Amino acid sequence: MFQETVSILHSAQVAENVYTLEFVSERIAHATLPGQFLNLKPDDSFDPLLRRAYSVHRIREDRIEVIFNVVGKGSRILAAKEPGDPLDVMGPLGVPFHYEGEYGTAILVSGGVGIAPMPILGDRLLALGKSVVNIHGARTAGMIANDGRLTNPIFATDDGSLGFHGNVVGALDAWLHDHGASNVRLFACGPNRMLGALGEYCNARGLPLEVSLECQMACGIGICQGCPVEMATGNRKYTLVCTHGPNYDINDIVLDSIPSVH
Amino acid sequence: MFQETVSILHSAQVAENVYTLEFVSERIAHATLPGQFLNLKPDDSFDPLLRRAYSVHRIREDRIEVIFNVVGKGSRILAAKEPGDPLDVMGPLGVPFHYEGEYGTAILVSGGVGIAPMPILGDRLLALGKSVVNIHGARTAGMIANDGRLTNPIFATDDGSLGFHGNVVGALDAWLHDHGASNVRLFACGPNRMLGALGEYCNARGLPLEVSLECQMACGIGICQGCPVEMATGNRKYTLVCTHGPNYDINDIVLDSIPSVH
Amino acid sequence: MPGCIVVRFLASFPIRQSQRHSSLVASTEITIRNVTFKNPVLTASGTFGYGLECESFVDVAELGAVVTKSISRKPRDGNPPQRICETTGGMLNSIGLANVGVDVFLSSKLPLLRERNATVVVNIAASSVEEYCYVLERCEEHEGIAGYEINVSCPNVKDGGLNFGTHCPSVAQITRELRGRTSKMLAMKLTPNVTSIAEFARACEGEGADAVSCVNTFVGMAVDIHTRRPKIATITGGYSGPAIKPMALAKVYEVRKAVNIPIIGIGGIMNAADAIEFLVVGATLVQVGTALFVDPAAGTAIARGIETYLSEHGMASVRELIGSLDTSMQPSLIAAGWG
Amino acid sequence: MPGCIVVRFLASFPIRQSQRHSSLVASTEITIRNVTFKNPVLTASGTFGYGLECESFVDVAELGAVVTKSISRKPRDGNPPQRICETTGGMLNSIGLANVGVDVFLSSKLPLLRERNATVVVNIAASSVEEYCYVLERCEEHEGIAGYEINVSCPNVKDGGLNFGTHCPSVAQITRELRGRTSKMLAMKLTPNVTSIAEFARACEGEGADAVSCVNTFVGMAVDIHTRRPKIATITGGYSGPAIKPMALAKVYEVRKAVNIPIIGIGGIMNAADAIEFLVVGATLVQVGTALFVDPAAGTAIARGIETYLSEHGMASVRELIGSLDTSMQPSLIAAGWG
Ligand SMILES: Cc1cc2nc3c(=O)[nH]c(=O)nc-3n(C[C@H](O)[C@H](O)[C@H](O)COP(=O)(O)OP(=O)(O)OC[C@H]3O[C@@H](n4cnc5c(N)ncnc54)[C@H](O)[C@@H]3O)c2cc1C
Ligand SMILES: Cc1cc2nc3c(=O)[nH]c(=O)nc-3n(C[C@H](O)[C@H](O)[C@H](O)COP(=O)(O)OP(=O)(O)OC[C@H]3O[C@@H](n4cnc5c(N)ncnc54)[C@H](O)[C@@H]3O)c2cc1C
Ligand SMILES: Cc1cc2nc3c(=O)[nH]c(=O)nc-3n(C[C@H](O)[C@H](O)[C@H](O)COP(=O)(O)O)c2cc1C
Ligand SMILES: Cc1cc2nc3c(=O)[nH]c(=O)nc-3n(C[C@H](O)[C@H](O)[C@H](O)COP(=O)(O)O)c2cc1C
Ligand code: FES
Ligand code: FES
Repeated sequence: MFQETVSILHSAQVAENVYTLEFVSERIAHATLPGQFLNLKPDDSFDPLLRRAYSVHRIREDRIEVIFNVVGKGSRILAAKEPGDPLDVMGPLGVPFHYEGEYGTAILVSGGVGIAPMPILGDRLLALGKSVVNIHGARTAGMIANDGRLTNPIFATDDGSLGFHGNVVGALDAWLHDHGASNVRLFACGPNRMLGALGEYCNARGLPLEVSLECQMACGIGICQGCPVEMATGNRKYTLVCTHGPNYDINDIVLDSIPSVH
Repeated sequence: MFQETVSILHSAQVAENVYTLEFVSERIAHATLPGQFLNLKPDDSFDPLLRRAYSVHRIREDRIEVIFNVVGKGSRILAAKEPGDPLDVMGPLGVPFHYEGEYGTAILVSGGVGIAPMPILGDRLLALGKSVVNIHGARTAGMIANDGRLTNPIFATDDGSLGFHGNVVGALDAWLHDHGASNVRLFACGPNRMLGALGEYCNARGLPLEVSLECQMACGIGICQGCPVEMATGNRKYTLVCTHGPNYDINDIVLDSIPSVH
Repeated sequence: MPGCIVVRFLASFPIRQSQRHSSLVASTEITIRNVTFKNPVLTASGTFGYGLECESFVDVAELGAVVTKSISRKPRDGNPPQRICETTGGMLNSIGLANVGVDVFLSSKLPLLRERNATVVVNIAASSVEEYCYVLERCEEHEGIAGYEINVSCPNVKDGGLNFGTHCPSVAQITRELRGRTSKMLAMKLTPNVTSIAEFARACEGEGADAVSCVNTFVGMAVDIHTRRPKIATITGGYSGPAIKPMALAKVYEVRKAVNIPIIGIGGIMNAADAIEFLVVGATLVQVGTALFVDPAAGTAIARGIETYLSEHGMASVRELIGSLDTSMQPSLIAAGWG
Repeated sequence: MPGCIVVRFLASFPIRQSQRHSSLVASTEITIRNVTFKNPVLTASGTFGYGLECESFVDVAELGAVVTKSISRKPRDGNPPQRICETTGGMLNSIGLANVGVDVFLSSKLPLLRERNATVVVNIAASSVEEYCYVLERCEEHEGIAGYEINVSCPNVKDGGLNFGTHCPSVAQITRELRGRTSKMLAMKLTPNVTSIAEFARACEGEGADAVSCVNTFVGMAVDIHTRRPKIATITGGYSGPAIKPMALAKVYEVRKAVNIPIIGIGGIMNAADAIEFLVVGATLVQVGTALFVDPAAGTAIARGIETYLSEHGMASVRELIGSLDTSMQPSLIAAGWG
C-alpha cells in the first residue's frame, strides 16, 4: 500500500459518460493484483473531502488505467484532468479476486462501468493459462467502452443496439448453452441488481461466482469501519468491503444489506 | 451589474506571483468604469465558497483583463485556469474612481498588485485629455508586471533592482520635485501601509488623494454588510466598501479600521 | 479538457433519466395562517438586505417572500470590522445587526418592496421584550407586511447580555407578548446552539406562534495563525453556509417530531436539492441565506428547481413533498451511539 | 496550466517569507499528569482503528499518542449500512461503536501497540456507569496504557437511551467513579451538542478529571432526494471534518475560559495551521480524526508542521503557543448579536 502523487499521462472520454485516466506509478503498478482498487483524491479542496475508490482497469508496465462514470462531484473533477495534472493516489487496496484454482474457463461478467476490474483480471487469467470470456452489458451501444482489447467479448445491450439483445444473465445463459458449464468460474462486477440476478442464476446451477462490490467508503483502509456488508456465513456479523473485500463469493455476503446507489 | 459565465481567452503568469486572466463579456466590458471591480467564482465547489473581488485591469473592446497574486485558495484556482475554461463573473461592482474634474495631471500610485485598476484608469484619463504618470512600486524587479503598456511609468523597488531605489512615496517626492505639484490629482491602490504613508505625504502638502481599498467581502453587492470601513466624516459610522467604495478620498475614511491583510 | 463538463452548481441537482414525466405544472403555493406564499423559497434575514439591492438580478415578486434584515427600534451601525471571514464550506459573520431602524424601514424601504409586489416578512431583533413589542407595534400601523419573523438570537441587555434564544422562558415570553399584539403570521426564529431545540419549538407552539424558523447561525470561531488574533472582531461569530446544512437538517428533524406548526427550514441551502432535503424532512418553507452572496438569484432559481423536481416526480403539489421522509427502511434500533 | 501550482493540502500552511528564523529545534513535549506526549498531536478515537492498520504509512511512535477506537465491555458489531456519507467539507457517521471488546483489545491489540512504542490512550464507551468502571478496571490490570479518554456521547440504557453526554450530573458521576479507580491520566470527551459545554467541563474539572477532550461529533443528517430516505441508517449521525472546525474552536474557547485543566482540541483539523488555531485558542493537545481518512499520515505530518511553525516564529516550546490568542485588538463590546 503506497500513497503517491502521480502525474496524469492520458485522459479521455471513451463512451457515453465513460472516462479513463492513465498515470504512472511503478510501485503501485507492480504491487497491484486483479480486483484491487485505488483511492484517488479528486483535488486539494475539502469539497469533495474524501477519496474515491476506483478499480484498477489495466496495467501495462508501470502505467495504470482507471475507468469511470461521472456521477457526482468527485468523478466530475477527475474527468476534467489533463495530461500533466497531479493526482494523489493511494493503493493498491483490498483483497484481490480469488482467481487461483483448478478451472478451465473464467467468465467475466460486467455491467456498465463494472467492466473496470475485468481487463487486468483477464490478462492475469490468460497468463495463468485459463480461457477467458467477457460478457459485458450496457443499456445501449454508445455506453460500451470497447477499445478492442477485451478478450473474447460478448456484448449485451438492453435495447439490442449491440450484440445480445437483453441483459448479461441472458447472454451468459446463451453462452453456457453453446459452450457448456463445466469447469467454469464466474467473476462479476456491476450494479447490485445485476449481481443479485446473476447470483440466483449461478446458485440454481451450482456455478461458482465471485462478485466485486461497490459501496460508500470513507477511508478505504480499514480505519473508519464505514463500509460494512452483512455476512451470510461465519461468526462475525459484518465484513468491511475495503479490507476484506471488495471481492467475495456471492454466498458469503448479504448483497441486499448494501443500500444500492442509483 | 451582470452575472455571466464567460470563457477564458488567455491566462498567463506575468511576473513573480503575478497572474492575469482575460475573458470576453460585451455587457460587462461596456458597463465598466475605471476603479470598478468584478466578483469571480473560482470554481463550482463550496471550498472556496465565496466569490473573490478583482479590479478590472484593462478593457479592450469586449475583452476584460484582471491581474492578481496567488495568496490563497481562490486565487490559486484562478491561476490554474486555461483558455476555454468557464468562469462565473459578476460585475461591474462598486463606485468608480472620481476622476472627472479640473486638473491637469493624474498621478497613479500603486504598490504590488495594486497596479490592477491603473491601466483602465490611465486610458480613460488620457481620453479625457489629462496627463498621466504611473508610479509603481514592488519589493524587487521580478515582481513588477511590466507589459510595456503602462503610460509614463516610473518604477520603484525596495531593493533598487529596477528604477527608483525606495518606496513609491520617495519616487513620488522625486517626481514632484522635478515636475511641480500644481494641478495634480493622485489615485492610489496598494497595501494599507503604503496608502497610509501616501496619505500623510499628500495631506502635508494639500494634494488630493483618492485610494482604492481592499477588504474581505462576502457578497460584493451590499446585501451582507460584511465590508465596513469607518468613516472619518459624515453622520454614518461606517461605509460599505463594496457599494460605496472601494474608491474613497483618503480623508473620508479611517484606513486603520480595516484589519490589514498580510 | 476531455469532454469538458460544465455544470451550474446552483439550483442544479442530478436528475434521473428514467423519471416519469408529467405535463402538469405542480402547485408550489403554501399558506400559513393568512399568508399565501407563491412558492416555498424565502430569502433569509440579513442575507438579502432589504430586498431592494438586487433589482437588476432578481424580481422579488417571484420569491416566496423576502425576509428583511433584522429591524430594531433604533438604527444600528453594526460591529467594527472584521465582520466576516470564510471557512471551509461556510462563513462566520458578526455584522452586529446593522440596520436602518424601524422608522426608516417603514418610511423608505417597505413602500418600495410593496411597489415591487414582494411578500414581505419583517424580521425583528431587540434587546428587551419591550423593544420587540415596540417594533412590532410600529409595523402593525402599516400596510403591506405579510408577517413577522422574530430573531431571538440577541443579547438580553437586562439580563447581562445573556442570549434570549438559549433561555426557553424568555422565548416563550416574547412569543406570548407578540402573539397578543398581532393577528399576522408570527414565526419564531430559533437558535441551534441549545441542547434541545425541540423544547424551544414546543414553547413557541404553546404560546401561539404560527411557525418556527430553524435555524439561525451556529457559534463559530477562526484564528489567524500569523497574528494569532481572532479573524472577526467579536472573537466568535455566526456560522452559516453549506457546512451547517447537515446540522440544520437534523434540527428540523428534531423539531418536526416535537411540534405540529409549520417549520421554516434554514441552513446551508445552496440549490434545489438542498431545499428539497429540508422539505422532505418536514419543513413547509425554506430560506436561502449565504447562497445569495454567491448568486443573488439563487432564491428564484431554487424555486424553479423545486417545480422541476415536482413535475418530474409526478407530484401535483409541493405539499406532497413536505414531510415525505421515508424511514421505513431504517433498522429499528435504539441508536447505539454513533462513533 | 499557466505556472502550474501544486500545493500539498495536508500539513501545509502559508509561511510568511519575512519570518525570523531560528536554528533551535523547538520542544513539542507536553506533560499531562504523569504522561509525557512527545508532541501535541494525537489520533482521534474511531478514526485510526487500533493504531495497527496503517503500519505501512505511519510510525505510531512518532505520534503524540494513539487514542483507540472506543472500547466497550463486549465486542460490538456496529450499526447496519449505510454508516457514512459525505457532505460539504465533512461527513456523517453512524458506526455504532463497532469494536472488538475490552478482552480482545487487551490481549491482541495492546501488546502490538506496545511493541511499536506507541503512547496509548484507551477510549472507553459504555451504556451504564458500571460498564465504564468495568472496562477501566480491566485496563488497569495491564501495563502499557498511558491514560484514558471517556466517550460520554453514548446512550444510557438505564435512562431510556438518553445520552450521558448531554446530562451534566451523569458526566460528573462517570468522572467521579472513574477518578476513584485510576491514577492514570483521565480525559473526559465532551459532546458539543449542548447549550453550555463550559458547564460540563467545570463538572469534569470538579470531579478530578485531568483534561477534557473537545469535541466529539455534532448531530447531523442528510437525505437522498431521489429515494427520500436518510443517507445513513440511523437517520441522524455524527458530523465531523473541516466543516465543524469553526464550531469546535468556539467550544474550545468557551471551555478555556471556564476551566484550568488542559483541553484536548478536536474537530476538523486537516493540517498544521488548523492544529495551531486550536493551540492558540488554548488547547494543550489536539486530535486529528477525519483527516486520517484522506491521509493516514496526517497526524505525523501535522506534528512536523507545528515544529516548523515554532522554529519559524522563534518559539522554544509549543507551550508558548498554547493559549497565546491575542484579543487585545478586539473592540470591547457587549456582543450585540451577530447577524
Ligand atoms: C471498491 C470500489 C471500486 C470502485 N470502482 C469504480 C470504478 O472502477 N469506476 C467507477 O466509475 N466507480 C467506481 N466506484 C465508485 C466510486 O468510488 C465513486 O463512488 C463514484 O465515482 C461516485 O463518486 P462521485 O464523487 O462522482 O459522486 P458523489 O458526489 O460521491 O455522489 C453523487 C451521487 O451519486 C450517487 N452515487 C454514488 N456512487 C455512485 C455510483 N457508483 N453510481 C451511481 N451513483 C452513485 C450518490 O449516492 C450521490 O447521490 C468504486 C467504488 C468502490 C467502493
Ligand atoms: C475591491 C477589491 C478589489 C480587489 N482587487 C484585486 C486585484 O485586482 N488583484 C488581486 O490580486 N487581489 C484583489 N483583491 C483581493 C482578492 O479579492 C482576494 O482577497 C485575494 O485574491 C485572496 O483570495 P484567495 O482566495 O486567494 O485567498 P484566501 O484563501 O481568501 O485567503 C488566504 C489568506 O490570505 C490572506 N489574504 C486575503 N487577501 C489577501 C491579499 N489581498 N493579500 C494578501 N493576503 C491576503 C487571508 O487573510 C488568508 O490568510 C481585491 C479585493 C477587493 C475587495
Ligand atoms: C468514523 C468515525 C468514528 C468515530 N468513532 C469514535 C469513537 O469510537 N469514539 C469517540 O469517542 N469518538 C469517535 N469519533 C469522533 C472523533 O474521535 C472526533 O471526535 C470527531 O470525528 C471530530 O474530529 P474530526 O473532525 O477531526 O474528525 C468518530 C468519528 C468518526 C468520523
Ligand atoms: C451575513 C449574515 C447576516 C445575517 N443577519 C441576520 C439577521 O439580521 N437576522 C437574522 O435573524 N438572521 C441573520 N442571519 C442568519 C440567516 O438568516 C440564516 O439563519 C443563517 O445564515 C443560516 O442560513 P444559511 O446557511 O443559508 O446562510 C445572518 C446571516 C448572515 C450570513
Ligand atoms: S472505508 Fe473505512 S473501513 Fe472501509
Ligand atoms: S461585501 Fe457584502 S455588503 Fe459589502
